[in-house]
Amino acid sequence: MSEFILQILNGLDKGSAYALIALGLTLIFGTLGVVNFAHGALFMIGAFCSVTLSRILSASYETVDPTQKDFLGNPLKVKSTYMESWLGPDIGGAIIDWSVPLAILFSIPIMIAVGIAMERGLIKHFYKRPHADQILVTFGLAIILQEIIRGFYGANPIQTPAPEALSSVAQLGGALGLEIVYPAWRMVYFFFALATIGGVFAFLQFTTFGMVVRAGMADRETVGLMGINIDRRFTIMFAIAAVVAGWAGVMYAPINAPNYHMGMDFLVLSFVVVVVGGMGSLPGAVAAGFLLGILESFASWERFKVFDGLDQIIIYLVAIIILLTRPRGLMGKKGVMED
Amino acid sequence: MGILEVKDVNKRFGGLQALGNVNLSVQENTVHAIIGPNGAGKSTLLNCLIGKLIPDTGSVMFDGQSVLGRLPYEINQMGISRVFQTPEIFGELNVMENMMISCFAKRDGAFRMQAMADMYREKEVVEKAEKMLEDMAMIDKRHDHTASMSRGDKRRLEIAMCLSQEPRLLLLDEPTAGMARADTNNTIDLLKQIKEDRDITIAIIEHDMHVVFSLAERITVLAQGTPLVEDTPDKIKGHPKVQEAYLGEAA
Amino acid sequence: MLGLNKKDFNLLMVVVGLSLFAPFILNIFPKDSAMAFFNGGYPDLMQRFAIFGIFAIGFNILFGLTGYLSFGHAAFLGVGSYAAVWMFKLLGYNVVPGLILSVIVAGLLSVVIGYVSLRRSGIYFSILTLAFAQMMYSIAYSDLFGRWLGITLTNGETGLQVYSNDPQILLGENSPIVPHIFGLEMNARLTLPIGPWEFVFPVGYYFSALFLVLAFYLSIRIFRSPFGLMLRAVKSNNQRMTYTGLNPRPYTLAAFIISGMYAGLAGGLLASMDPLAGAERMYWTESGAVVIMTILGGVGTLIGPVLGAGTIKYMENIISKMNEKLLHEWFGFLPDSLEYSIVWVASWFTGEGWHMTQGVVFMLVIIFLPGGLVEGGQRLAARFGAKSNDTGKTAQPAE
Amino acid sequence: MTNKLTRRGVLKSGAVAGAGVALPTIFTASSASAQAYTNEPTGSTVTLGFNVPQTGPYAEEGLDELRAQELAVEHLNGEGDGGCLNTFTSKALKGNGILGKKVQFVTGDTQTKSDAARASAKSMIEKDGAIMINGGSSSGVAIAVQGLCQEAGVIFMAGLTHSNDTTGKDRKANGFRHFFNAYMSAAALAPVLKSEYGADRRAYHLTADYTWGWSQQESIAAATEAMGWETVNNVLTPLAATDFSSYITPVLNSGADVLVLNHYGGNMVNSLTNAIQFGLRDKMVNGKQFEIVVPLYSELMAAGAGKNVQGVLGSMNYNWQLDNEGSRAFVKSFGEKYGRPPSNSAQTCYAQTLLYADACERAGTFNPCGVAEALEGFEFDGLGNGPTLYRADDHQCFKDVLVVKGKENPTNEYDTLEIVDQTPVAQVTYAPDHPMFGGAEASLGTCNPGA
Repeated sequence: MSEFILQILNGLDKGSAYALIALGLTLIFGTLGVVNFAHGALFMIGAFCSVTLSRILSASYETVDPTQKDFLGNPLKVKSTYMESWLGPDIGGAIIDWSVPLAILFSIPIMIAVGIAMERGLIKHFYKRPHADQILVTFGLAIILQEIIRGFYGANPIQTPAPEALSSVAQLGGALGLEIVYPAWRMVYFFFALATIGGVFAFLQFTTFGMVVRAGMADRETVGLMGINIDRRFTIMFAIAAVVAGWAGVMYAPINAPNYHMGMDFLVLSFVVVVVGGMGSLPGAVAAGFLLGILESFASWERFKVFDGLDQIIIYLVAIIILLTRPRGLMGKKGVMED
Repeated sequence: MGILEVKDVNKRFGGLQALGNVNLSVQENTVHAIIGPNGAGKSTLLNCLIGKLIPDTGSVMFDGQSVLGRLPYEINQMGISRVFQTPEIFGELNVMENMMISCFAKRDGAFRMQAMADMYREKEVVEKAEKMLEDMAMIDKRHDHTASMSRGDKRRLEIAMCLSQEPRLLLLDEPTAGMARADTNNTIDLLKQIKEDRDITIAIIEHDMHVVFSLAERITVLAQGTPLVEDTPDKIKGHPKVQEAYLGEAA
Repeated sequence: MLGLNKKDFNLLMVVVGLSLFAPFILNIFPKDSAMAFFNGGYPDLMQRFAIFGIFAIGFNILFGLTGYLSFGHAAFLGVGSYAAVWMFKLLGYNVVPGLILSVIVAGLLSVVIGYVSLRRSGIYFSILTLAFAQMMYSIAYSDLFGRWLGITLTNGETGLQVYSNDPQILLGENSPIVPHIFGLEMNARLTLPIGPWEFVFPVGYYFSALFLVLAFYLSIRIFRSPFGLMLRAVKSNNQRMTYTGLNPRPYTLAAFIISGMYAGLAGGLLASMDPLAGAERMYWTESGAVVIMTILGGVGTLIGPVLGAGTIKYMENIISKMNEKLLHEWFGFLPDSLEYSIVWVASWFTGEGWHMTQGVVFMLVIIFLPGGLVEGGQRLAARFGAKSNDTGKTAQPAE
Repeated sequence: MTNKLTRRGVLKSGAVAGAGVALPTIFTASSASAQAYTNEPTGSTVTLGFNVPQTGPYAEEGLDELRAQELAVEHLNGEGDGGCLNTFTSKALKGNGILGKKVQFVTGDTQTKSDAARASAKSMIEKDGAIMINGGSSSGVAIAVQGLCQEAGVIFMAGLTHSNDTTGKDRKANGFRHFFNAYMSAAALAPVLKSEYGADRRAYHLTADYTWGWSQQESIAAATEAMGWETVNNVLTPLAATDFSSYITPVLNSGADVLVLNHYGGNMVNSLTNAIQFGLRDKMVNGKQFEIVVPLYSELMAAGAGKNVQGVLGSMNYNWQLDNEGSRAFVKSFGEKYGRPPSNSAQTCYAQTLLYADACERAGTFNPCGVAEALEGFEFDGLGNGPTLYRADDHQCFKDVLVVKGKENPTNEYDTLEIVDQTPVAQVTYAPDHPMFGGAEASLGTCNPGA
C-alpha cells in the first residue's frame, strides 16, 4: 500500500515537471500559434539559473595555506566565499544554502529577458509561416542555446543541492498508520508546481489581461478587430510561459543535476504531453502531464511491468493509443493544428 | 421522384435544433435554389448532402441511393459536385494542374497508382482539361498560378473543375458571395450557359435575390431549420409567409 | 529521353555528372596542401553523400509533395540496416539479398506505421511518427524484441555485426569476407595520382551513387506523374481533394511507403558499406537530421534534398574535425592576441562546437532562405542575369 | 570452426581482386596494394587518430582524454618534461617521435554513438592516413570501432571501455585494451565489500539496460553471491531515464540492505542522487546500515554527483592519488600543463599512446601485425598503474585494481575520491576462455595489416 502511494507521489513529481513545461508550451501555442521546439531549452536555462546563482553566491577568493599541499605538491590554495566572510558563516552560509529557492527570484528577470528576446527577435517573424518552419527554426535555436550553455558550463552534470533543511526525507502518512518517507524537496517541487499552475490559471481567469488573452486564444481576429493590441499582450504571455518553464527548471535542479542537454531530454516528452492533452488546451496539458507522469512511474514498477521494457515505451504507447481513440487528445479543440 | 430526395432530416448541435424535419425534392435538370435568412440552416443542410455532416435522423437519397454514411469522396464519385462559398481550389498549383486533378479523378476514380506515367502524356486527360478551359474561356490562363487570380477567376476555375467531373448534381454554396457586381453577372451568365449546354441539375444556396431570381426554376425557403414553402420564383416573390420571414426583413 | 522532358533530363544528367566526377570535385585541393583538410573525397564521406542523398530524396517525396512532416523516418533507415546485416549473417556478404530485404522490411514497417499515423494530420501526425520511431529506437537499443523472443535480434547498443560463427550459408570457399556485389568488394578502390593531386575511386561509392541516380530518376518520374500531382493536391487543399472524388489516404499512404522504402534502401546501403547496424541511427535526432537536410537543400524541389544531405554530411565530418591545434596552425601568422581571439571565437563553431554551426546555418536558412539552397541558387542566378531554371541552380558543386 | 577462421585469415580484403577489369596503367590499382599495410607512413611524420566523444553526455570525459593524448604526443616528440618516458621500464622511446618520424595527430568526434564513431574513425583512416585509433568512452563505441579497425587494418587502442565483451566475445586481433573490465571490478570489489559490510547482505541491483550494464551486473552479482551475499532483485532501467525515483522506491521495502547501481555517466549521477534523496544512506535495514555501491567510478561522474558520493564504494582503473613513480611523473606533467589532475580515462589514453609508440619502436615497424606482436605478452611498469601485463590471449591488460570511496571531507574540487584498497592483479585475473568472456568460442582472429 505504502509503495503504491509512493509510486503515485513519484508520478505526481515527474508529472509536475511535465505539466509545467507543457503548460508554457500550450500557452505559447494557444496565444501565438507557434510550435516552440526551443521550450525545452527554456527549462534548461531555468535550471542553469539555479547553477549560476549558487555560483555567484558562493564566489570565493583564494588564500594560500602552506600547511596543506595540492595535488602537485604546491601549497594548497584554500577557497573561502565572500558571502561567509562578509556576513559571517551563519547568515552567509544560509544564503548560499538557500540559493536554489532564491534563484526563483533571480530567474524572473532572466527568463523574461530571454522570453522577450526570443519572441521579438525571432518568433514574431514566424507567426505567418507554416508550422513546419516554426518547428525547425526553434529547433535550430534550441541547439544554439544548448551549445552556448555547454560552452560556459561544460558537458558534465552540475550538482545543485537543495537547502539543507529540505534535503532530508519527510515522514508522511503517519495519520494513515503507514510508514511513508518521501524526499522533502520533491514534495516542495510538487506543491510549487501546483501553486504555479494555479497562479497561471487564476491570472488568466480573474484579470482583465487574462480575459483578453483567453479571448485571443479562442478567436484572435475578433479580438484584434475590437481594437485591442493583442500582440503586445501575447509577447507578455510568451515571457510568462518562459518564466513558468524557467521555474520548472530552477526547482528541478536539486532533483537531478542539471546538464546542457536536459532540455532536449524533456522536449520530446513534453510535446507528447501537449499533444496527448490536446493542442491548445491548458487544462489538457496539465492533466496529461500528471497522467503520463503517473503512468510512467507505474510502468517502471516491476509489479506493473507486464513485459520487459514497458517502462521504455509506455509514454509513446499511451500517446499512440490516445491519439487514435481521441483524435484531438484528451481535451483538444477542433480545428487546431490539423492542417 | 426527384434526383435528390431529402426526407425528415433532423440535426441538433447541443441544444440547438439546426435542422428540423427537412423535406426537399430536387427534380432532375432543374435549377433549385434554397434561400433563407442567416442561421436558417442552409449550410448545415448542404453539409448533410455531401457527407460533411451526418443527420441525426432522416434520409438523403441521390438517384435512388442513400448518401448517408458515405465519405465525401464517395458521394462525389456518385455524381455530386460542390462549389464552395470561398472558392476551394489547389492554391499552390497552376490552372492546368488544377483542371487535370479533377479530370484524373473522373477518369481513374478515388485512387489509382500511376507513379511512373508522365501526367502531360495522358492525352485524353490533357485534352479534356484543355477543352474545358476553352469552354470556360480560361485557356490562355492555363499556366497562371491560382494564388494570384481574381476571385471571379477562381470561382470560374472551381466551377470548371466541378463540371469536368460531369456531375449529375452541382451544389453551389453562395457562388457570388463577396463578388463585385460585374463578377456576379459574369457568374450568372456562366451558370445559365452551363445549364443550357448540358443535362445537369443545379442546387444553389444564395443570399443574393438577384442571382436567385435570375437562375432558379424552383425555390425552397428555409427558416429556423425548417422549409417554409417551396414553389416557383414568381409565386415565392408574392408569398406572404416568405415576405414576412425573409424578404421583408431584407427590404 | 527516358520518359523525361528536356529540362528534367538535363537535371538528371547533372546529377549523373556530379556523381561520376565527385572524386574529382571533392578532392579539388592537392593532397599535401594546407587546404587538403577541406577535401571531402574519401570513400566513407562520399558514400554517405550518396546514401543520405537517397534518404533525403525519399523523405522529400513524402514531406515535399504531401506536406506531411514525419519525425520518425530514421526508424526505416534503422530497420533497413538491421535487415541487411541479418542477410550478411545468414546468407553471406553479397549485398543483393540484404538490399532487397532491407527495402521489403522497411516497406512493411512503413505500411504499419503509415496506416496508423496517417489517420491524423498536422502536428498529430508528426508526434505519432515520432512516438513510433522512439519506440522502435528503445526496442532496438535494449533489444526488447530479441529479449521477448529469447534471441539476439539487434544486439543492443553495440550494434548488430557479423561474427565468424554466423551461418552465412552462401559463403563459398573463395567468397570475400567483406560486403561485395558478386565478388566486387565494396571497400575496394582505385587511386589515381595526378601531380600533387590524388583522386580516389571507391567501388562502394559508385555502387551507392548508382542507386542515388536511380532514386533521383524515380523521384523525377514520381514528381511528374499523375500520382505526384495528387500528392501535391494533398498538400495544397485536402478539402477540395475529397470533394473532387479523390481519397487522399491511399495517396499519402503510398507516398509514405515509398519514402519508407527509400529510407530502407539507404539503411541497407549503409550496412553494405559498413556491416554494422547501430540503434543510434534510429534516434529521433536522426529523423530530425533528414528533415534538416531536406529543408536546407530546398523542400519540394528535385535536387534540393541531395544538396542538403551533402552539405550536412560535409559539415558534420569536416567541421567537427577542426580542433584548436589546427586553428592555431591556420591563424599562426597573425599577431598572438589576434590569433587567440580569432581561435577563441572560431572554437565555438568548430570541433566540438560543430553542432553550433549546424544550428546557426540551419536557422539562417529557415529565416532568410525558406526555399533552401535551391532558392539561394535561383536568387544568385537571377542577380547575375542568368536564366532561372532548374539546371541553372544545380550547376554549383554539391558543397 | 577453426577451419573457417583460418580460411578467412588467408583471404585479404581491400584489393580490387574481384573486379577482373583490365585497368589502365595510370592507376595504381589500389592505395592499399602499393603499401605493405594500411597507411604505411612514407614521409617524415606519422599520424595517430584520437577518436573521443567531443559532444554528447561524455564530452568532458572525451576532452580529458584529448588533453592526455596531446600531452603524450608532446612527450613522444621530445617536448615538455618527458612525463612517463622517464619512468617507463621500456627504454625504446627516445623522444624523437616514433621510429624517427615526428608524431602528428588528428581528432574525431565519436558522439558516443557507434555510427558516428565509425564514421569519424574511417575519416581519420581514409582521409588523414591515421595509422592507429586511440580513445573512446563507452563499450558500444569501443566494440564498433574495434571491428572497424580490424577490417581496415590498423591498431585500435580502446579508451574507457569497461564491458567484458570488448576483450571477451568481441575481442579482435588488432584491438588492445588498457582499461580494466566489469569482471575485474567485481573481483576487486567483492573482498572489500565483504570486509566492510560483512558476508551476510541482501543486494538490490539497478542496472542500465544495455550491454555494459548487463555485463557489469552479471559480474558483480556473481562475485558477491560467491562470498555469501544474496541478490534480492535486479531491475533494468532505460538508458534514457533521467529520474530514477520510481526505481528507487521499491528498494525501500524490498528487505535489501545494499543497493548496487550498475550505472555510468549521467545515469549514475542521477540514480545516486535520487537514492540519497530517498534517504537510503541513513536507513537501517535488517539491523544493518544501508549501503550503496557504484561498481565503476570516474572522477568526472563523482564530481557530477557532488557530495552524494561520500562513503560510496566503487572501483577505478587508475586514480591520480596512486602513489608510484610513473603516476607521480604523469600527474606532475599533466597537472602543470592543464592545472588539474588527470582522470582515469585520461591516464588510459596517455598510457596507450606511449605503449603503442613503444611497441612500434621495439617491433621496428608500424605494421599493425608487428606492433600487435610486440604488445602481446608485454610486461612493463612506470606508466602509472604499477606492473602491468598485456595478455596475448585476449589483448586485455592486467594490473592491480583500485577500490575507491567517495571522500567524506574533500579539501578541494578534485579531491572527491580516496583509495581504499589496491586489489592485487592475481585476484582479478581470469582464464581467457572464461564464460563471461565468450567462453572457448571467443577468438581474436588473425591480425589484419590491411594490404
